[in-house]
Amino acid sequence: METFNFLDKIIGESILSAVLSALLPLIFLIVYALIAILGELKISAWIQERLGPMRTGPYGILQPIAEVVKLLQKEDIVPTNANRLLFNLAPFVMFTGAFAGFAVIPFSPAFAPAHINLGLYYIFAVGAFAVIGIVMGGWASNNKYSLLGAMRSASQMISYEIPGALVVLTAAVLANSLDLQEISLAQSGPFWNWFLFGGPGPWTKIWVIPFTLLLSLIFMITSLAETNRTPFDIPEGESELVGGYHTEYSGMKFAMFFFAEYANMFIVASVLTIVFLGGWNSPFGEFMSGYFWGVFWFTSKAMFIVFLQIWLRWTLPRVRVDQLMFLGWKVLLPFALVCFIVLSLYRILY
Amino acid sequence: MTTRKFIDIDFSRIESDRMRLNVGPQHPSTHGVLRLEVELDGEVVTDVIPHIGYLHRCFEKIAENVTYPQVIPYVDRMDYVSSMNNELPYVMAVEKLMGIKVPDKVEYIRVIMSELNRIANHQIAIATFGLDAGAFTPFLYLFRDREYILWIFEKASGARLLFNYFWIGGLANDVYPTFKEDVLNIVKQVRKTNQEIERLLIYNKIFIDRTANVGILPADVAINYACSGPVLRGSGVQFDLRKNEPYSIYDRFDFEIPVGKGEVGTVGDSWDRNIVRMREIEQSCRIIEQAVEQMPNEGDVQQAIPKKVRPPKGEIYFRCENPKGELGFYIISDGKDKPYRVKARAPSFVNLSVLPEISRGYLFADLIVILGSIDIVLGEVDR
Amino acid sequence: MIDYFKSVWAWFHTILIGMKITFTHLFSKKVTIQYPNERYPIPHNAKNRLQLYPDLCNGCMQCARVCPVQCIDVETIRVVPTDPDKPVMGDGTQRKLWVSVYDIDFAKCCFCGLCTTVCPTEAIKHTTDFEYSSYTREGLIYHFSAMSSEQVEQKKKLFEEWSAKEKAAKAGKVAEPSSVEKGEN
Amino acid sequence: MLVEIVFWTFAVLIVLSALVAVLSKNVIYSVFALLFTFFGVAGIYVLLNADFIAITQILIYIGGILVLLIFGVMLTSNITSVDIRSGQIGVFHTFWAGLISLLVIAGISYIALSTNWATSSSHSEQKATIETIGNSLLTNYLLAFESSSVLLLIAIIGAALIARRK
Repeated sequence: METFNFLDKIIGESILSAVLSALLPLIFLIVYALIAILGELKISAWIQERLGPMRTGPYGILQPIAEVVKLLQKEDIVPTNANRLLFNLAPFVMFTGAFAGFAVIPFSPAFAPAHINLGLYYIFAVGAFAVIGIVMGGWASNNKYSLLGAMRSASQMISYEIPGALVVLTAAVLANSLDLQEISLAQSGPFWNWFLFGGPGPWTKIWVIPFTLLLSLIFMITSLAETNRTPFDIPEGESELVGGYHTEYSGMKFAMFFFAEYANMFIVASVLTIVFLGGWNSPFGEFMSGYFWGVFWFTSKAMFIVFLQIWLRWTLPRVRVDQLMFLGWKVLLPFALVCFIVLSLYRILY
Repeated sequence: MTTRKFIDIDFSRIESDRMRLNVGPQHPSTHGVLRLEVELDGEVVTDVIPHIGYLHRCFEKIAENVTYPQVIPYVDRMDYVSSMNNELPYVMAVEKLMGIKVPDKVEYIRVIMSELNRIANHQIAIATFGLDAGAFTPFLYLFRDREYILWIFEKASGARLLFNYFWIGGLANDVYPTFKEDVLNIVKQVRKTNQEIERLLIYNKIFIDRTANVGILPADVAINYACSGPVLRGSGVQFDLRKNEPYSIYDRFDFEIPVGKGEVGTVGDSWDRNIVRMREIEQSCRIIEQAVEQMPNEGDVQQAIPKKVRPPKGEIYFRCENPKGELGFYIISDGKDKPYRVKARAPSFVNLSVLPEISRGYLFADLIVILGSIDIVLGEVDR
Repeated sequence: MIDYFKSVWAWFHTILIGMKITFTHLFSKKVTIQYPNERYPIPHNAKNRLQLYPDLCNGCMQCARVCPVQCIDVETIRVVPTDPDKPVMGDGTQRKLWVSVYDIDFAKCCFCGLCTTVCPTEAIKHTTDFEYSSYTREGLIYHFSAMSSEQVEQKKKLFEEWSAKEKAAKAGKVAEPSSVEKGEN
Repeated sequence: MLVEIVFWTFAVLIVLSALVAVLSKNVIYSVFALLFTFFGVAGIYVLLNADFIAITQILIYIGGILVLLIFGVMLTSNITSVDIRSGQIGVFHTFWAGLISLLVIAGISYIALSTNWATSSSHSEQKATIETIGNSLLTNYLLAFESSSVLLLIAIIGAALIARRK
């Protein structure tokens, strides 16, 4: 299947198509975030035998809109002793980082906002903005809880980038590329061609399947840690740090942190989708595949991962800082290294 | 006595500022309006100073100015999650002072109600403990069950939380006709949820890692600090007033005293204190089942209620095993219809005093878990 | 080493168990309800807002005395023999006291139910109504007395006249007429 | 045209934020100004078709070094009130500082002007820079690559040793 940007096809390569390419993910992000917020509310409610929001719209489906409207009209409070400039800047840095990740995500063979050949590496790099945003907000709030949360968050995200990077490296070795479109293309065909199941190859590849499964699990865990989701939500651990780095934020700035969190969730979910679940490929080979179906498969796979994240959040307690570090450095890293070596060997052998 | 150092580094060697952090009085996990002044070295707790009194309502002074029956509503408000248990030692103390013998049926209803309330209290304790560790869902499962128990209380006494149900010499009113079936159904439901919570939360590896080997309270320290209830039993001390000093009709039932054995960590850690509560729920279920079986259907619950509560001159200390520990009332009567002095020995208050001792050297996140494992209610701490 | 693998396995395994449990709950019956539209039944003996039936109240003040928080405020006026109304209570007996003021401050009330048990005529009862929040503290003070202010004035006047008369009669009977008349006490 | 606009935007961003970083009296502002400097430099790298370097710039400098700096600054108490300017600046100091700065600038300018830059005539898409880089790192520049990794390894071991020492 050929990859291209359908906007370039329609209106030609121009500033307009570039702007539209940047705008489409933004619209997608907002719609997705609203759906994800509703999902979070409803799934948490159902897991806990509650009904969840039921008032706004039928079965409460308009609740996220109501929440955003509420946040929009709330008073924008800046604590007196906060560093005003950095306090106001932090949510934007955070959101910029989250949104920048969307630039390379291939939603379909016919659309990736920016098709660059280092997509996977790029997503990892812009993740750094989230760290800066959190640290900035945490420090500028002039609140000890925020500071503690920011420090925890920074150490957590930096530590978990390492096993995450190893997983991505392995994926790059498997696909022989860092280009997200090419990684997706490499897994075309039915679902047993996905890297989750060892990637395309003869049936003798069966012995690498445990390693690829393990690898995807490791990436799932690291992605949870990098997006500060339970069980790794210690930066905002409610019972300890009240709200962590966003304790002092309210109104729209809080909403931006919130949106950034959900955007990050989607980014890691889509990386997982692209690297292990075949990206926009249909699980049934040629059946239901194509440029348009690509969007469907991609979003539904990514949303399934988001669902997994939400499901885990409402199941598990929170780990402690030192256990998080233990898990990252002493469990995930060795396992990821073993998988990396085994899969590199596999790559050389076949 | 040594407290475990979190990391093997001599912190005094490194020149660094300690951070003073105010936890509470408004904080998600201080279980009320407790204020903890925490001294942190990085994230390691070096000192904790609990500041109490934000919920002080002068219970003891008020008790001197109201008549004996009027104290009961105030007693309810001490430990507001186990009001039935609070009423029991007070009314039994006054009864003893006056030499009243209550009918059997009253005793059985009192035991059933107390044990149901013990279950409700432990459910809250486990639920909020899980919440402190970050698990939200078990919290709601346990609260759902607690709600069913509260329905029984509401049907029997008319109130959900602050009952004024045990009166001196009897009960406010008899239980409703389907009481026994309801109670047995609840017991069934509680057992079911208990199993689920054990699988979902208690034996979850993350939860074990968070709570085991955290906040270790050795038995001698627990005894020196006069801890009682699950906090004491979690340290492996088999002491339960229901068994060691049977009051009411507890000597008629067959039950065990669960103690902390250090199943997944050290004896006396937070996990042990919690598991003691889990096991106590099971034992309470057993007591309730036996009590329901033995409870007489006939009998007037109000026949022994005195017209005028005017105990003779004298004093009494009476203690009961509350869900949170030993709740004792020391009453001095000068022969009038109002007590001369009522002193409450509140288990939460005593247990809280051990917090600084067992939380030094742990991480800040552990401090929250330790506080949750002690299971305090600020209404009782401050009174 | 074995411990390490065991704990890694335990992490994985117990998390899966938890996920299984929460997943089954995802489809279980929900226990919460849409509150103002649906309600759980409240037992008839529930101790919620108090309600006074003024025609049953004989003004004995026992409820005010037994209340641990002094939230009941009762004032009474004696019914004089010359009263033209010849008041009768709900149970048919002759009324001895007019209940001119019967206020309950629900901001103070602790819902212990003591007032309902001491009431000899069962004039005060708990209702199942628990939704009576108010924007002001004054809004939580309920005035249960059935008498209008004019009525109260009239009864007071009657009582004063009557008591003055009585006093005069008494004074005249016992000794010389006193020089100063006490106004009120 | 578009490329020029982007270039000048990034150039202005770099220079302004670098000035803030140097001249600001508040260390925190200096550190956070570096964020924009690094970001701008990454942008310039993108314009030079050096996409791998650009992303590495973001990953290493923003995600690593800047976070480290922020950590250091944040964990030091009362950092905002510290006056980081040196005390007396006399003629002597100014002279030597100016001389050294001028020499450095002259040296850099000389190197920049005299180097035979390999310029690409068009801004066309250069495919897979990472392949080229990887190949040259493991062939032509293997010794430099390996020795720098050994250096990093030594640094890691040293750091671990210092951290673990009682």
